[in-house]
Amino acid sequence: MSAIEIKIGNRTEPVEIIEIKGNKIRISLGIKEFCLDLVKVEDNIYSILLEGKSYDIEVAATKKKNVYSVRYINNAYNVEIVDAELRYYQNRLKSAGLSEENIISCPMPGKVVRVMVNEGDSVDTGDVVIVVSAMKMESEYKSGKTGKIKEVLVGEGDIIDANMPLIVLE
Amino acid sequence: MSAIEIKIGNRTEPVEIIEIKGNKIRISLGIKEFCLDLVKVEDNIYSILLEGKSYDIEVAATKKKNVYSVRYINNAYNVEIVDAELRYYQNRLKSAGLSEENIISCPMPGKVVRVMVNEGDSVDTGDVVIVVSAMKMESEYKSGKTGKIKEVLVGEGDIIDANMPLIVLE
Amino acid sequence: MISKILIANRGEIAVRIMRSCKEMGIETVAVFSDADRKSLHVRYADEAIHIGSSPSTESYLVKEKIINAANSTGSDAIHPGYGFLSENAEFADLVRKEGIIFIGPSSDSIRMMGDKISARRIMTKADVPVVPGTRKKIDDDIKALKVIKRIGYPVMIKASAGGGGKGMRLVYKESESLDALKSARSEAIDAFGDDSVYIEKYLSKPHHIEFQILADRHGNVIHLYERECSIQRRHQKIVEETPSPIMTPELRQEMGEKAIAAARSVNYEGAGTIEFLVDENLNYYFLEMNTRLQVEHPITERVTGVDLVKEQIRIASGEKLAYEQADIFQDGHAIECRIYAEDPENNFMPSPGLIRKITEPMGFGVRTDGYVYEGYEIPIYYDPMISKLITWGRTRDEAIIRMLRSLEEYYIMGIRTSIDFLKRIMENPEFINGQYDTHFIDTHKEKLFCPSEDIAGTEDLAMIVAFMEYLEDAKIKKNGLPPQSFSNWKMRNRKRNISRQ
Amino acid sequence: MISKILIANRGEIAVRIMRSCKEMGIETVAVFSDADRKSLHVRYADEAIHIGSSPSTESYLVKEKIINAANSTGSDAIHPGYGFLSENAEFADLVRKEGIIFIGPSSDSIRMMGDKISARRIMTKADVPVVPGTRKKIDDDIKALKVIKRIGYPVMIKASAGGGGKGMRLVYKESESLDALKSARSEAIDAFGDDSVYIEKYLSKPHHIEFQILADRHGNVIHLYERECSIQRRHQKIVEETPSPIMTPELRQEMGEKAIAAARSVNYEGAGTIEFLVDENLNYYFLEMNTRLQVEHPITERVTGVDLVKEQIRIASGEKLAYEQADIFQDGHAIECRIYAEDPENNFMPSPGLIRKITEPMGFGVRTDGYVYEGYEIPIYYDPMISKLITWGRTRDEAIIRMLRSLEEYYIMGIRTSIDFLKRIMENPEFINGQYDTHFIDTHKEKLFCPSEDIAGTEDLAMIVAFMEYLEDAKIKKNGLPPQSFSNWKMRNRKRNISRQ
Repeated sequence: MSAIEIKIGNRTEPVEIIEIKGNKIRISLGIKEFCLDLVKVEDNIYSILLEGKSYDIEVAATKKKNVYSVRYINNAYNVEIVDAELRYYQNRLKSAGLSEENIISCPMPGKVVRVMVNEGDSVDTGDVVIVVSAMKMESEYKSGKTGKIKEVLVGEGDIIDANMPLIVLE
Repeated sequence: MSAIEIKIGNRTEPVEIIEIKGNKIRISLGIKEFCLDLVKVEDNIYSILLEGKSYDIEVAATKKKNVYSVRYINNAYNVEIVDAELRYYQNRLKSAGLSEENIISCPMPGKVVRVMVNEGDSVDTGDVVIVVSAMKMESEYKSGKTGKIKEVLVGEGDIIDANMPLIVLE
Repeated sequence: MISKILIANRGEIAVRIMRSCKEMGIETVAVFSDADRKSLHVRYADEAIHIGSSPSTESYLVKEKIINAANSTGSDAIHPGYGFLSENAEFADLVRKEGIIFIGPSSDSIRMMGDKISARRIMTKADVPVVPGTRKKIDDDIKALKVIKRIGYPVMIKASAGGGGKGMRLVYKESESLDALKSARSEAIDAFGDDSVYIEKYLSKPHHIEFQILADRHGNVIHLYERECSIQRRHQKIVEETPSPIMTPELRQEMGEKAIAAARSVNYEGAGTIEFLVDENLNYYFLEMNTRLQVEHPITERVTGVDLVKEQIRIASGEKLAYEQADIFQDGHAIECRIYAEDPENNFMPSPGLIRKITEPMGFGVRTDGYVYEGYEIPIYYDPMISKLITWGRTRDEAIIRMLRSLEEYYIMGIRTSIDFLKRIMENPEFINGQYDTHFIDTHKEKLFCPSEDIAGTEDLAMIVAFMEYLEDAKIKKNGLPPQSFSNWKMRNRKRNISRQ
Repeated sequence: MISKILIANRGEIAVRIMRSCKEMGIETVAVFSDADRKSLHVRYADEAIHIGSSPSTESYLVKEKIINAANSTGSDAIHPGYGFLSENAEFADLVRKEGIIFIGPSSDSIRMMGDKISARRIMTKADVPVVPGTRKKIDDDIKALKVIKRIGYPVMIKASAGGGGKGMRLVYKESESLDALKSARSEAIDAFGDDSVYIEKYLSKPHHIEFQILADRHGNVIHLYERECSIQRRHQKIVEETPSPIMTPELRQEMGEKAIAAARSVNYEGAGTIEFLVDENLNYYFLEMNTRLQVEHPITERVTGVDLVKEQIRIASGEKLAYEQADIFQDGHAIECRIYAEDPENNFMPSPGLIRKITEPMGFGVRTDGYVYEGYEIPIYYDPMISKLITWGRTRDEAIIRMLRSLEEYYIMGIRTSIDFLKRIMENPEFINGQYDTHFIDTHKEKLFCPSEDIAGTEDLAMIVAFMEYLEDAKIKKNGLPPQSFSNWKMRNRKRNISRQ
């Protein structure tokens, strides 16, 4: 049974709650231990008092499993919670050839203007595969690797959600 | 199987949805029929277009079963939805002697300052039975009928919620 | 220069002070009671210190706890806001004894102005008119009756140590005098442990008009014009405006000068307010001085452009005033409405509770200073004021109509508020004409307390909306099982579809 | 007087116009596309009419649909806002042919100012300086090269029918001239079906400074001073301020007079803006006239106190201007920041989507004009601007620091916004010193596009908060079954309790 880990960029830390008493929380993160007064004041906003300092921190789930977007004033983070389920899920995706680098998606909602490839086409790293427009601006999305197009999931004129898989590479 | 009725004050009207197509709703209320473009725009806020006019209407559940508080600009209403379940519930309360006029409560949260009666005391209509304070102001609550105190549910110094039963008459 | 300020207050005013601190690059420390862990002032501050349980007598009013919090956080100044310890001379002394800057006047100024009889004496000396009456405490009833006769009816008998309407009696004719005197005394001794009273001319249609002043410790005193605060409920202001609709340029200049004289007479330092009563004939009388920031200070900020909290901090740092009297103009007209969590139709009963939704008004000429947010539960322990709405217009008419528009945009769900009541004030013809005195609410109570007329058809829509919400609730509760009327509709529709085929 | 206005626009500007209508007692009609049923302008209006599917070419840009909506609702006037049909002369004509008031200038004025070459000609005649260059369309390449030589390098070749940067070429030396000319022409014919170009002196460090004017149909024209709009990304303004930090009283008066002359020369009526380019030596040149309300109009409103939308409506009603030039002063300093739904670090890619949470800044000197609310989903079809934040200060420094404070209070969750980017502009030393031109964003891109430094320790707290949210999500999803780490904690605690007993 592996513990839960928290990941920001390349930093990964095991986390464990040591004690909870009302708002007061003792928690270990890597080798550090924190004693916090932590309370959820609004949906998506936590107020933390740590050694007297007051922090108002926003957090929201993203469309990616176990990934939270966290912001404090000017600092924004994507935080991933790595638990047993996520490890299993990521392994499964990998073994199905569906690891993230094989999927081309767009971080914003929009409308598909042009699909530049067909299933079976070969593409090189940097080839533009799809053009999406939103708010009167077009953006091009490129292949992150050299390979073959396995599946094209959208057509021209389709309205797409943010982070929706659009094109799958082999 | 009795139909659902809507009640504001002394007015009661049967209601029935005739048709729903997306936002467009045909609904009958008493002898009238309405054709509305209705959409929930926020938690607790509906936007209605009726014959071109735009209405932004707030609604919130209250602590009373099936009673909603509705507001449109300067007009506020308490609307009760009378369905089979509510009828059954009200009948049961009545047969248990717990109809509303037997319960003394306070519409706001606060702190009990003084309880003026004990169980078994006789009270007349208008007798002050309990004093509650909130925000540095004290309010007196009176008996709405002549009768005997059946139960005192709170004590001095207690923090109470809005509309919580405080004293029950026989 | 001050680098860290502890704000010895909560809610709206604490947040408002912190905003100015932030703009000056000064760190802020909040204090909070048990009930206030989630209050916006705790969230907004750089630091926050817990100082006790919820009743203010165990937290915000405990001088030592606040001073300890200031010391433990290395704060070099304390801003008391309004209310709580803001006019407590002993607190000011204690703070300064610790080597901490008290952002406010000297304790001597607070004391001199805090006692009504001493304040009257000082004002008379400074040639500031006071309401005709005695200056000294009167113990002898016969003497009192003589004084009453000399002043002329109607008169007001007031407890020397008084406040909040206790130990006050209004007397219209001689036959009532002695009884009134005795009952005022007995109430006063019960309430304040002191039965001395003083007697004043009673003004039948008074205006409450006050002048904002700023004074530095280098002898410079300026005023920032008047605020008309005659719209009051239970002796509490609810609407204020500047300029006053009854003011003339001559009177403004004269009263401004008297306000400066009043401040000088107690060697005042900081921001303060001289309150006057003004009668129908524009005679004005000193009422009292508030030796602190006022709730209604934003209307002065709006027409003069001066950030009063910043000035308080600069003055407390020992700086000279950056403005001379000639630099200060009144530009346009500003009105403030105080939004209370209360039920005006129900004798202004407080209405604390959970804020389900709040939408604040926006646009040109609109300012809101509040502290509640969606999901916040207003505690039962403190003042019911949740925000202040300030509008500005080039003219008074524009400020009023903008206020009305803003009040209509203001949505607060979950509690009762004074918003609708304030709308009715803004729509009142005598308010619109600027013809009102401190009796306004009483005089117009029939119109002000009766709910507005139904907008045609809204009752039907209210029924429908409640029904739709009920259907949605039912869907959620019953895990998708539609309630009766809904299934009727489905069945009917199905039948139609069948017959159409 | 106008009693009902249809607003032929959406979002922020539609709501802003309705606010003024409401204050004037004028009824409002919104129009909306499929994507905009939930948009605030539909909710805020008295009436709302559906006019087509989501793309603006099928709704907001279809003249007939808008005119039909006005007729069917009995609207006596149409306000076009900015963008969409606001500068479409044909639309103005069609509206007026229907007997409906078009709130804007005559179609002739729109046409004269809409064509750049005709505008230059008219300005020259009116003695308003234009950027040195040709006035006529040039077809002959040899002639063009002569003109270029005469003006002197660098020069800009521009398509006569152009816009949006298409058909534009900057030329620094003679050897590049002919190629640039040919490619500008070919781009122009592709984009606009017209290959004629004109040639202008290129200003290397230009300021974009514009003057707001108001003109009635009785021959009265006033200006409401300048706006400095040099902070631009992709030729779009993102920060504007007034007064301009480079302006002198003499230049202001001179340019104001030229702006009035420009408006007079096309018999202008309504609110309009004369845009100038100003070089390092304070030479100024007419750039173009916007014959409509500008996005950045609120900063002018704040320093002059004039509600520009109300004036537009009064002028369109045939009223005389209520102000003379001498009534208009600049009081203090105002700045506007445009809040876009976009990702500045990612080439300003648009970021439509669901607003999970929004907290708008409040307090003294702060105005927000927006239209999004919690639960609203910004459509993909329209402009990414979601709100405008305007701050005022007695001084420029105060306005800047107040803007910074307000941007820090501004929380928008669910989408990416330009808020952090705008903060970095407000903190940039050259912006603070007022030393910037239209190249500001490019010049400072290293600093502006690099995310702010970590506040010490926040990464740890971010990890913890994400973990707490994860635990809560897990609790909700699994119906109370706590996830692993949580149960570990419980077990550990249980053990401790046991050992303590």
